[in-house]
Amino acid sequence: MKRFALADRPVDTRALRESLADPGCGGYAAFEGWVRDHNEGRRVRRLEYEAYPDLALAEGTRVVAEAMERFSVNARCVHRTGDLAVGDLAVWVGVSGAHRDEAFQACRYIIDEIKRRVPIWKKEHYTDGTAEWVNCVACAAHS
Amino acid sequence: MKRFALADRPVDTRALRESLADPGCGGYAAFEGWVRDHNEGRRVRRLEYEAYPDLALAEGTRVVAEAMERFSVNARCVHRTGDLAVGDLAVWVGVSGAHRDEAFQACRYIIDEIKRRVPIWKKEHYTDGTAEWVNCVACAAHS
Amino acid sequence: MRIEIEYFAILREQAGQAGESLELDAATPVEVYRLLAERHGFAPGHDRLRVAVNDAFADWHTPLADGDRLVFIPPVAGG
Amino acid sequence: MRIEIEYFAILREQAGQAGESLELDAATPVEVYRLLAERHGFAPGHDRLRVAVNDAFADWHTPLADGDRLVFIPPVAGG
Repeated sequence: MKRFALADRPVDTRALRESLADPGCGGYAAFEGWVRDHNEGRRVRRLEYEAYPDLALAEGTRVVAEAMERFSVNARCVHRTGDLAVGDLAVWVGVSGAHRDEAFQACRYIIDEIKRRVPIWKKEHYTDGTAEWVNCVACAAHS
Repeated sequence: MKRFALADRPVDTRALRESLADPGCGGYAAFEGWVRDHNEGRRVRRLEYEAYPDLALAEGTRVVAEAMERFSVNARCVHRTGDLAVGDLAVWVGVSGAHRDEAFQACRYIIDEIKRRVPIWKKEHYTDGTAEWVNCVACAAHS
Repeated sequence: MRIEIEYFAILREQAGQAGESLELDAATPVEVYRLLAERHGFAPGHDRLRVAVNDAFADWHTPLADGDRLVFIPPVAGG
Repeated sequence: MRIEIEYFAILREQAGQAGESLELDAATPVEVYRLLAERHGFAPGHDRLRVAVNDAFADWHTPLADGDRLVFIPPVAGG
């Protein structure tokens, strides 16, 4: 079972959740990132996610392993790549553990670290026809 | 749409999640409480949940409304009643919001307050044939 | 006046019934609880429980009215 | 020596290609980045990016070896 995966098509979150079922676990926390129709005051029409696959897999796997070790839980994460529409699931995190406190903390840790450390970039396409790589204002300045 | 419900049979978490979908939301956090095969060193075979239905519905609805107001999110919660086996879902909380921080905080708030304030009691049946109402040691002393 | 009592969970088991009704003079929930705790052997003092009157949380010292429904609420599972 | 560069996301678009290869004398990632930033018009200084050598995060001042694969990593989406 892969702890972290990239997916270029819709994610079967039900099967992922099933894979974390465990009679020793009393708490399950999940997070989903959805494509939102706006960002910083601009209307978003669709998104594009592009990954640096080898390093994204290695770093994503590392993040999930860190959470499992630190919080004594079982966990998985899947991140979409490619073209997404408003409402689509962009990232999924699931965590099962003996107690809810660890499950919540681990789930939060994973999504925060994934967003911070894993090389996956997001390009927003706006309703006005423009597009922009998010969080890279300085990069885009000369483009 | 009921913000808080009691269910005497298995819960369709997929439909509940769908009901929270919103193009303005970028974050979805969910929590599930599962029946665990052990508690405080004892092997659990099954559980029984008994609610005081009128007040449980009123207080559960209040908890979810508080979270929606305080964190500016959309949220729902369902709690099982009756006989549950190890691995069964006992309680489900789902929250969608513009950002993940509010979604996580609201989800945590709801499950914590539900467990603290809503009159639903849990009886654990152990593999050794005994049974006990949880968190009511003083009540059980003379039973 | 007549007061209706409903029991849930451990108190239902200890009382051996899901509810009962009492004829009383003026009374408060704490007085009714003490009476019934003695009758049925409920162990905890009222300060470990909460009480609902007509399906709303209430103060233990609110005067009761004819036809009120009382529920004593033991600690909930909490996790 | 020969160094392979792969581009992703905004740098791929700015470079107008998914990768290229360079013949160099001894060099470090920061030297290669400066050279390519000038060639392709990459705006940010190397301190705003991270670098990977052979698919692992690396120091900007590690000496490169023949055949190394370099990837420059702009800030990720973060939310």
